[in-house]
Amino acid sequence: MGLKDAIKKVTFFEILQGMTVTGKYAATKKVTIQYPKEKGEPFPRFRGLHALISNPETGELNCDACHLCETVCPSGCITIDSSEGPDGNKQLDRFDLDLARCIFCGFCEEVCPRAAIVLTPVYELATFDKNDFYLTKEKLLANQVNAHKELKKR
Amino acid sequence: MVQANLDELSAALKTVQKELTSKFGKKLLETSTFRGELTLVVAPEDWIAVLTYCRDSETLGFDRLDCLFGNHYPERADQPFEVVANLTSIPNTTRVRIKTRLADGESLPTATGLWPSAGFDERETWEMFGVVFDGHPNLQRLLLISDFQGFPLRKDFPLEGLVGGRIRTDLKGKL
Amino acid sequence: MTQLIFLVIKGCIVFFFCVGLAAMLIWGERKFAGFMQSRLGPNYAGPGGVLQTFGDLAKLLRKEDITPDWVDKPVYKMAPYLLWIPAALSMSVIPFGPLDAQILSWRTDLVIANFDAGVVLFLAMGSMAIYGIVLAGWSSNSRWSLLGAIRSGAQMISYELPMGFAIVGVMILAGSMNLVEIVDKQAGNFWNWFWLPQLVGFVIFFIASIAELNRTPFDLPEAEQELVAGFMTEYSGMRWGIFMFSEYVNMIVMSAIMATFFFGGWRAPFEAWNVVPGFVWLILKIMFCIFLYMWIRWTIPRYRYNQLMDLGWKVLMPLALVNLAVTALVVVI
Amino acid sequence: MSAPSQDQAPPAATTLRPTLEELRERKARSRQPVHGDREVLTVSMGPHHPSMHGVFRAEVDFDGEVIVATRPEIGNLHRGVEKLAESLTYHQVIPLTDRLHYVASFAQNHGYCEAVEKLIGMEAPPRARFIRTMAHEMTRISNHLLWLGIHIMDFGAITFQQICFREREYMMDMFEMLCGARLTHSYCRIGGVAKDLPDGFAERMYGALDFLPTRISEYERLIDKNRIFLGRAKDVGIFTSEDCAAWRVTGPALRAAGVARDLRKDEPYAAYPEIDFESAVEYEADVYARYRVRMREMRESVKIIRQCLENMPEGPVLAKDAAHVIPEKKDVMRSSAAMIQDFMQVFQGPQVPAGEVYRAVETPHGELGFHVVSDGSPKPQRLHIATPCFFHCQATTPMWEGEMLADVVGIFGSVDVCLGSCDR
Repeated sequence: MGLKDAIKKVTFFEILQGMTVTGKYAATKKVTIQYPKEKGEPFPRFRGLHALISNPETGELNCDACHLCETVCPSGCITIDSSEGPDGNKQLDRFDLDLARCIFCGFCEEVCPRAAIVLTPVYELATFDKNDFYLTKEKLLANQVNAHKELKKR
Repeated sequence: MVQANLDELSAALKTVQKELTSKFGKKLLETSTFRGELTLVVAPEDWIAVLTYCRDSETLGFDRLDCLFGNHYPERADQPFEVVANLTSIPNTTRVRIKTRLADGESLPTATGLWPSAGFDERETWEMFGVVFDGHPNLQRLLLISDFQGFPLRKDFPLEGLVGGRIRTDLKGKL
Repeated sequence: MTQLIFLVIKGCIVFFFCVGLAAMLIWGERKFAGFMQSRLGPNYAGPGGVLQTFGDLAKLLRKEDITPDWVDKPVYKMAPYLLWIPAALSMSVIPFGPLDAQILSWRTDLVIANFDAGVVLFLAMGSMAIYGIVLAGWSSNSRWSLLGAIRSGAQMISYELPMGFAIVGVMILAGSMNLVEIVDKQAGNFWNWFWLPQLVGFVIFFIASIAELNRTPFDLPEAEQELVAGFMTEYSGMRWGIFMFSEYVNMIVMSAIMATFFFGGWRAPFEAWNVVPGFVWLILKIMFCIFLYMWIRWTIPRYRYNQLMDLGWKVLMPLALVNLAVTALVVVI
Repeated sequence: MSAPSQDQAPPAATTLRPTLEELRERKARSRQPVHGDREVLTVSMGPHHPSMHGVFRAEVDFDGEVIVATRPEIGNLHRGVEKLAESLTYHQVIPLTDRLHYVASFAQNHGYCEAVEKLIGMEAPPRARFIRTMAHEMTRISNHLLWLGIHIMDFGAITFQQICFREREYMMDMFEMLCGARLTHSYCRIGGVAKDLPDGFAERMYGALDFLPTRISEYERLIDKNRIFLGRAKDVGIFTSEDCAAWRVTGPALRAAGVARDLRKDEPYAAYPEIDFESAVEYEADVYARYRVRMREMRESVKIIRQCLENMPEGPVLAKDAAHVIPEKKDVMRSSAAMIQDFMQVFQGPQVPAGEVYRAVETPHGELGFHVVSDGSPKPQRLHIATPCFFHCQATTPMWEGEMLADVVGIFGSVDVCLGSCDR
């Protein structure tokens, strides 16, 4: 051990060095987001609460009831019932999504050929009532106001 | 089963194949290759001998057991269970797969003497498939609760439903 | 009679000062830790979160005080108080102003107890605090608590000795065991204080005091990475709160002692600044020491048990003895 | 004093490399003697122990403060992933692999997709391979940052954890930008990755690459030379290369024992063959060496990400393979062929050949192997996941014996264990 090392040892050099680092952090700007008061802005691709998209002009649902999302869902949280509509096309009777089962993998959005189901950047999903996790077609349709503006880009 | 096509093996694996064939010959029941991987099937009684040779041979040098696990083929009536060991050689960067097929209720000698890391693997294989490893120091349930009923990774074990386990009330006050 | 009334008043002031400062320190430490970790710390209760401690207090009082079945109940319940009352008692010998000071039309000594064995009282009371920890750990009948108590016992004994020897150096320089006289001997500017002639002693005292306070890097009795919460594993509710609280009271006492021994007590750093009342300087010095404790706590890791013992017996103890011998020689010559 | 960086790989240290015999002897010396005949104190470390990693439980016998014996117990987080995978198509298993190791979930996605691609015999397009490499290294950085913070906290320095989380948060933001999720990415796909890089990703990433090395130097200033940390970490938990082979301890713990085993080099995958990097190897085999390996790996990862971004080829991110790949959404919306492919993949699943493959990748915590057995159906006949953490948990027994109570969590943390990955 050289003299330099000995001096460093006696003067607690490396401990003081570490203390300067923490001391510096104490004086610098903080990085916290004060969550309920200010909210982080998710990126456009964020996979949050689901929404069903309808045509803005006609109000008609984009969904064709093709059951792709129901089939691809790894956790089986989507339930779709369909029947033949008056015009001979398939019509969507029921579109239920159990948010408590959903794992937010985004597969439903990815396989949908009509861009009917999307994941919005809404991330505040906590609720006091478990029934709120059961999203019916109406609730999902109402969620489309949250859908990101640049939906097409995704 | 895919037939052995030794051409797709790398040079190092060809040496491995040659060496093991010359050493064990007829004891290797089946040799197959797939995507450049060598798979050898041995009888349960040769299991330890082959693994020991793989580990101790200078040229092979399979010094690590990458994983050991079971598989269940209900369609094979006589030998439905399979135990697979993936061996790795760190210096040679080669891999080989040794398999053995077992009848229901047949047991296999433990490999914990060769690689202690087989301990957890064999416990898992036992609890998931019911394959008993003779001489294992601590053959108990590993991932499931200790009084779980049934062997969940067998194909006849249902995916859903309340089978196998139950909430433990018997241990109240003992833990 | 007036002196008796004054004694009561002084005692109350010092006691409530300790309690109040400890409450603020709990908030302060959390805030300071938050700052060092690039976050804000508690900031909801009151401006900047200053009322956080009182919120915590309300929560702790409302919580159920769980007493496990298997504990030794009387000892278990008594232990938290044993930890901090003796320590708080040693505040009585700390002078916070000159003797025979004039306050309005009365004259009084600005120290609660002015007697010759002040140092001995401090050492004795410091040793008493160990009983709180050991009894808490022992009576909990839990394995973690027991390990914490054992560690604590060994640690306190090992560090009491270098600490005592470090103080003896100061006593030789001052020629007295009376804290009032020790402060008087440090009259003058800050280079006249004892930290300069007793630099080694001061470092030993500082390290040993961290160990006595059970703070990082010597917080082995309650090391949560090893012993869950050490001696207070089984405690909950307000009894646990008292343990937490007593840590800060002990810290204030230890800082006050350190200020008295090495930083001139209530004296200003420069002779001319003595127009500011003594207790202000004392509080500033206490806060400075506490600040150091906090900074160290939130920066460095913890010693292992055997390393702690090695440090105490093989490094600090011989160093303290050498320091004592050198001091004695210099004083005699 | 500047921190020793990767570039100055100390030549002096190479001459001081301890041999295996020296390490064995050092190991024997560093451990306390274990007396079998004494009365022991048995405690339950975990799962409710505040600083035990995850829900690991070990019954530990102490003689005083020295560990006499340990009996590790796992399974508190068992979710039956292997059983579940047998009921899902190859595509649907990808989100399950996320949840194996939720700190480095992209590495799990990647390993699984590499295994299935090997089974199919396909290869991802070049751009996808570069994105995978980059995302894998991002995972490595974020995992090591979390590890570092927690590991130093295991030794009692609490501030460190918060500081490391700050940088990790940045990497998680990058992942959120890239794939939409912060923890469970589900980003890799069979035949490529889910989405191309978003606009402005490269600029943000370069920003991170610029400040990360300085931050790493800062961590080193804080802890690297600290006498208490050195005392706690040096010659503690020595686990030699032969122990590592016997107990299948892999990853940084193996490289810290002087074995230059790195699957990124030994069995190259993704874009690693085209990238210039070196794997960090240390020779002391103790907790401190593992710490050094990870610090160096973080710097290497920064270099790899930079190379990936600079050399990123243009092109599709998903292979044009109608039999195995779910097409990209924008194609599905435009062409009917892609739409049919979409329907076929979802309703029928990929057309994989019968056979079995084993593919291992170098995840941040060790070698993660996927053994996929296929009987020709779109669902795996058997998926065995050989996770490093499973074996690391098992290796606690030989690692802890003779060490002291204070180092239990520290040694356990030094091999980097995630119980989600262990219990599967």
